Amino acid sequence: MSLNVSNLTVHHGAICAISQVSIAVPTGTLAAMIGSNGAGKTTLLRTLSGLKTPTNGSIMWKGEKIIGLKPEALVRRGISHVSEGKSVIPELTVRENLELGAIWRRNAKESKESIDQVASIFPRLGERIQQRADTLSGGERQMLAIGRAIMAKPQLLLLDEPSLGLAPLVVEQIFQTIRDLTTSMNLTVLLVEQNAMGALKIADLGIVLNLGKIVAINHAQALIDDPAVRAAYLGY
Amino acid sequence: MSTNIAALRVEGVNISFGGLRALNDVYLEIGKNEVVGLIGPNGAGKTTLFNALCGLVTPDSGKFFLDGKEQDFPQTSNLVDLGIARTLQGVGLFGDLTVLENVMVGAQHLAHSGLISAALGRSGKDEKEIRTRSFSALERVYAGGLANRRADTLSYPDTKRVAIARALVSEPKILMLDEPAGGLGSQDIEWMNLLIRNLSASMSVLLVEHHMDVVMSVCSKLYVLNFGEVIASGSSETVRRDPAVMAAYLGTGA
Amino acid sequence: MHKKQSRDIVLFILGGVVLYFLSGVVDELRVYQGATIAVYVIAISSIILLTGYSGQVSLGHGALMAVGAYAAAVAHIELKLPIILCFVIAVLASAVGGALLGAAAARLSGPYLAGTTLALAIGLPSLANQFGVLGGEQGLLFDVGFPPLSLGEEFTQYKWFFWIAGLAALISMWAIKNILGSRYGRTWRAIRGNDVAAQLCGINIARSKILAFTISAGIAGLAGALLSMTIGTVSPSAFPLALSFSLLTGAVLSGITTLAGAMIGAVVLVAIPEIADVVAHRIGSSERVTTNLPGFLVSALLIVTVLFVPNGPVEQHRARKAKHLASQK
Amino acid sequence: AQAAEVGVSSSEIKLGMTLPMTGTASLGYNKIPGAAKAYFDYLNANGGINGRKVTLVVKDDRYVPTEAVAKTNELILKDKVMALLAPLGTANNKAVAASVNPARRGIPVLFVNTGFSGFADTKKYPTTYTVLPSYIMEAKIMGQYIKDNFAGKKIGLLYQDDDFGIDALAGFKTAGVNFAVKVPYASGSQSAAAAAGWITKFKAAEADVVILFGVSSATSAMLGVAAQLKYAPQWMLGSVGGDATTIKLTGVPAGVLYNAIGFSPVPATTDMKDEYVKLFSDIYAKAVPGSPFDLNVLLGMNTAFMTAQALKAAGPNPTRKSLMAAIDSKGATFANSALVPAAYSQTSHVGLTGYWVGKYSPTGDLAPVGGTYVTYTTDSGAGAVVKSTYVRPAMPAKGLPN
Amino acid sequence: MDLLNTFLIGITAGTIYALMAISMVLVWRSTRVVNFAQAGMALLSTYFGYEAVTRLESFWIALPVAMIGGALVAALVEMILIRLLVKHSTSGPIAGVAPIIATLGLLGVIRSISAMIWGGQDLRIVGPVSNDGFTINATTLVFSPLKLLILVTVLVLMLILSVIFQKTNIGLALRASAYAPEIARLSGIKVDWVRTLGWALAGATGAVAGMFQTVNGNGTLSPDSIEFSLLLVSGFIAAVIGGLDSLIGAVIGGLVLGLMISFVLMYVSSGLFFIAPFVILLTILFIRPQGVFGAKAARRA
Ligand SMILES: Nc1ncnc2c1ncn2[C@@H]1O[C@H](COP(=O)(O)OP(=O)(O)OP(=O)(O)O)[C@@H](O)[C@H]1O
Ligand SMILES: Nc1ncnc2c1ncn2[C@@H]1O[C@H](COP(=O)(O)OP(=O)(O)OP(=O)(O)O)[C@@H](O)[C@H]1O
Ligand SMILES: [Mg+2]
Ligand SMILES: [Mg+2]
Repeated sequence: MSLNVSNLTVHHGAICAISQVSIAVPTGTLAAMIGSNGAGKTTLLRTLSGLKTPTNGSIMWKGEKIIGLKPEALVRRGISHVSEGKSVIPELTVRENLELGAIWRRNAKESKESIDQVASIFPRLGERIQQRADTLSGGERQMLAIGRAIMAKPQLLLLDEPSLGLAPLVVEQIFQTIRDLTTSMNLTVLLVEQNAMGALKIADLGIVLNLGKIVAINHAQALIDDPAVRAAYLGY
Repeated sequence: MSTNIAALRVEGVNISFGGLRALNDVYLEIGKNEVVGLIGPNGAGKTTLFNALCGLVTPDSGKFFLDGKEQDFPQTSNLVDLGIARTLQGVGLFGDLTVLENVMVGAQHLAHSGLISAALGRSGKDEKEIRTRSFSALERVYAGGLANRRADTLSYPDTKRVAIARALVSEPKILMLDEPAGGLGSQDIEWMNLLIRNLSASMSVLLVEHHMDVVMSVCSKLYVLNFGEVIASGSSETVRRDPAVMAAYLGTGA
Repeated sequence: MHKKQSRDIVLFILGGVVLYFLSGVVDELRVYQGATIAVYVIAISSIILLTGYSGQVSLGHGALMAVGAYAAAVAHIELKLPIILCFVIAVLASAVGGALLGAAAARLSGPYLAGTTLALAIGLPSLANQFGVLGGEQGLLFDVGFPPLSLGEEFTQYKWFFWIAGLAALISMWAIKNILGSRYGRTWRAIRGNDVAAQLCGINIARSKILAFTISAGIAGLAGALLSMTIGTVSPSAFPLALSFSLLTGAVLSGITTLAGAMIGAVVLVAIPEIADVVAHRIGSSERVTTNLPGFLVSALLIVTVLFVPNGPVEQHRARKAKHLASQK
Repeated sequence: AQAAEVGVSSSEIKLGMTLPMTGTASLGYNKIPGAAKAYFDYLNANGGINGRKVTLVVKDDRYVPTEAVAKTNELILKDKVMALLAPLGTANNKAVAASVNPARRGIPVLFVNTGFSGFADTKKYPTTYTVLPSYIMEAKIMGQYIKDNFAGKKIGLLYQDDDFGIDALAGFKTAGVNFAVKVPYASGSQSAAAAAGWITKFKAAEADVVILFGVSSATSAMLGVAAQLKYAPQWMLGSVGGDATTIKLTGVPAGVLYNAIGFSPVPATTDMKDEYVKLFSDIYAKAVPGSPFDLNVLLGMNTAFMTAQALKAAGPNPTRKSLMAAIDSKGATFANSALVPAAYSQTSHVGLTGYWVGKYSPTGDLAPVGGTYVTYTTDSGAGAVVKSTYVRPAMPAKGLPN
Repeated sequence: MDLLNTFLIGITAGTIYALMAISMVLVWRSTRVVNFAQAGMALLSTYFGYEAVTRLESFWIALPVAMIGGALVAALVEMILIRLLVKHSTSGPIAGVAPIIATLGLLGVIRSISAMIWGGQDLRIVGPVSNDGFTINATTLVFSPLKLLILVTVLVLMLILSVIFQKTNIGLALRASAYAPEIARLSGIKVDWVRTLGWALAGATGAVAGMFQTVNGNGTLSPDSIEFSLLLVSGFIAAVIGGLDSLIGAVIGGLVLGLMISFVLMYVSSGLFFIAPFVILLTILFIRPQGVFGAKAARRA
């Protein structure tokens, strides 16, 4: 078991955002997590990447307890988090934003190769490489954020609504890329999505979160077929 | 027939940033009480066109018609007087104001009393009027109950409602929405659909959106931008089947 | 709405009555300090309006106070205007100065604005040396005259200062409160929150910011004229950089967004040096330590305040109460 | 019993002083309170004034007028001092006079520490007494010296562009000095870089004699940089910025001062043959060990000494009125270390009225040329500069008021 | 000759301002704080240098001592004061004012502590080489071996800092940590450490400025010295002119300020010392509100 969350409870002040959540995601698995606004998805990801300290519970990654470790330490353990809402640094250029992803590896050559890789996934970024990120369109920024995570060569990829603001074609493309990366690099992915259908379609595992609690966890396809899930989250 | 005159029309809009051609000879027309969709790949220039219509970017060239009359592209601070309102691609609420205050800022232009009477505490009547209007704008998006919350404590879908209420309070003739459904769950998206359709009874709506469900269900007409050019326009159904559009934007899944 | 207005008026009148009786019972030194406090209250309010509401930082309010003070003195000496008109002129002159500065400031952000206003604070007072009418380094006398005889023999000069400054403080606080509560205050807060969104709401950002600067400068000018009334002269050295800094300090101590706190900031500004002196003499071991301890204590207090009560005691209390209520629910 | 005066009790006479103890302007001047206290302690140890101890309350005004006013108010209203002693600075004194208005309260302001001529106006400042010769007097005497010794030479002037400088310009004008170059500087700008600029100007004008009529830090900056640039005109130093000890402490090599011309109303601080200098430096060395005895100290102690005599002369139960009356009637004859006469009278509150001219020695100390003090005296008006015939009365026994 | 000397005066004053501006830029880059205590920290470091000079009698040992001392002081300040500050007042109008107040307070604290320890009087530091002007054809220039040394040192420091910033990732890490600490953290940057490093570098640079300003003046040092007050104001104004974000900008800003002041004092009036910077700053910001090398947000919506 590669990522193993058990009995996790997280508070924002007095508000309990995550309560008693347990999830296991095996290595090489793409898990999609869906749930309505405010369900606690972002909070969960932020806890996994070390940005937020939980009140209770444990998180194991590759057999190691990681609660209490700082985000920068977790990056070195292969955890990469694309946070919600175009997490780019507007004042830096596209190239600098990308280099940031690989900065902890301190390897200029690898970093260059990774940039080429990102540019081949998102040609638009390649064209804008010298521009300041604040000139980018909404969707381009989202691409850049994902690109930065790819630069880090992660083993566990935490994606918070990567499809937000992207054109349908690109969404399709990104989902496909995520799927391919998972398989080819034996990644473990936790994908949070409002585009529930798209996410579940490519995922191995589906998780439904509501009001901070897990209400369903199953094979993705099984969730797609579940009439209750369909009605509540897939819109038909 | 007067109804044939477009509420808003632009022609030959060109915008470039340095060497980058962001918009190239773009045209667009919105009829009265029509919901028009503006779609296209990321970075196609949709927001840029919005910005030009709002005075946030000055076009290099182009013509602008309001109610059939040609005029200069608007200045941002004049928009309200021209009857144009817009939401931002991010949400852009004033975080440390209450929800009601947020909307009241949108109704600023209704106030006529000056600084002196404000200093003397005599702007009460104006304030009352603004408050009433703002409240009813909030009711219109079913957010009346949120009035006294600080904006930065709202849930994401609620912020979207408030942003729309803030645009509505100036009673625009043309409402421009930049990705109103982005980041919303399926239930809120349905709600948004409904709202937009209702709004079109009293105003024209120009919509940028990547959610094709929303676009298809509310828009009667679509413009498709790609690399700053209009590559297709027409009724939603025709555009949707346009192979160029499918290749550039929709992909196979939609 | 109107009920609230009249409640305000009653409150302010009540405040005036309290001050009136206070001035009768405390000793002369306290009356004098009271006048200084009233002056600071006005000056701090002008910073709260500018920084707390419109989000613009000024390190040069001392210079704007100087503009008001000089205007009042020149009006008094050259034009021989009655004193109340001199104060009006102080407000107008510094407001004009503020408008000019504001026009430059509207284009500047954060540290650039801080830099410009800092340079202003250093540069402007020494400008007075270049003009004869301003009396050079020795400045001008600004004498508001003795209290009217009808107030009685016992009525001291300081009490007179206190009355004038206190009344000015009450009136200006009331006016500022009204402005901040009106659409103007709302507009400034909106711009501070998100300028693009504010613009889309039909707000002319530059004009709004300049207006804030103008009003703030006008109030600062009034404070400047009152300050020079209490010291009797207007000279460049009465408006040093340190004054601008202490006003900002006072505003932070008050809570940069809480007008009601202005009183706290002003009292602390006046009281702290005295307290620090006492403390220094109590614990100071050598001459070297006692002379430098007050400076140390005042500076340290500043740091402690921004670290632990950054939003001021009033706001802090309000937040704590709100939290308390929330947890009870 | 009769009503006692404020600040005077059966055992104590309380005086108050504000001056810059910290901040940029404090350098040198912050030694004055220590010096005055040292003398008062000596006095108190020797019986005080008719059995009353003289105490001095000192407040730091950081050279800011508003602070000076606030602190003076505290002295008067809270500490309830009998008189104010030696407040420093023109702007501060003016602010205090205008706002606190000691005159209206009848509070004496003894021996203000500024040479600004305006304080001699007894109508405006009826309770204020000056002690230092005015800047106008100094400039006039300098002007006379230039006429006598440097006729036909090109003269340059460095001055502070405020009251201090305005007084100086007025004096030089009366004396009829024409300058080849005048360089003003803004107070607070006297850095090394600025001094290099001043020198460039003096050089360009080919000045033979350069008068430094500024504060100590300006003199220091100027002389320090001049040494580096091998610029050596005939220097002439005003008394305000001419204290050798202070200048040398700021790192100016003593040699640069050599042969510069200087002016002072009191004896040279190194002149141990002088009975006052000897006594004062002994008292000071005991009270504040390790602190060099310089002009500020000497002037501070001299002021305290004069104050003691005024208090003594004010009768067995001194009051504010009797104190001032004593100075008015006997002030001109008060023994003190100055080598020039004081002009106190029923109509004038002007203190010392002149200077002796000296040259700085190779070790950088101001000393009279040829070992004897040649003194000049004049007024702040159009009066001529004359060689003074004043003979200093002998020091009272043990330096205590008699 | 006057022209040349005026130019030389401006250049030497300007290089030290530039050094001070660089240290303000480093702090700004790492924490988005304008550090009004920078000159105070430089003063304290110079006192350390003074202690070293009096004990070891070598400027060349004292300089690194001052630099290390300055770096340590700055690092401590960042770790204790700035970290708390950033935590407590991140949003609202106070966020713009809190750093100003805190660093002003720090300046006061440093000054009074220095005065308590070392007293108010002048202390002397002797420079490593002569500050006597070069003499050419019997005229002495306002340029000396010491000034040459200062010029060279500033250039070398500039170069070293630029190399650090260009060739290593420190520059990128600094800026990322300042602009978006959370994203930097998620990229594996030890943000706290990087910010501390930024301050330490600034502290060391400021120490050099302080040492040089002292020996280039009369070689004396006191808590209230005019030279340090000038360093405070001019360093900040130079940094603002340059654009606060750019090292090159800081250098240009320092030189422009030094030269302009020098020329105004020489050819307009020497009394304009405090008005000149104000006019220079206003003029430059009027043309470029974000400073000469500062970048402006390119798009707003
Ligand atoms: N910083 C915070 N302070 C207080 N409450 C918070 C904070 N962040 C989140 N919350 C609350 O925690 C709950 C979970 O929020 P979270 O952002 O994790 O939801 P989400 O599932 O990611 O929602 P969305 O789909 O809108 O992104 C919500 O009720 C939210 O209001
Ligand atoms: N100020 C600018 N400088 C340089 N390039 C710019 C600037 N503003 C926009 N661009 C570029 O212009 C193109 C159009 O941007 P725009 O924001 O209009 O796209 P969009 O259609 O709204 O995309 P999205 O759907 O991703 O929001 C983008 O490629 C962007 O990088
Ligand atoms: Mg979320
Ligand atoms: Mg867009």
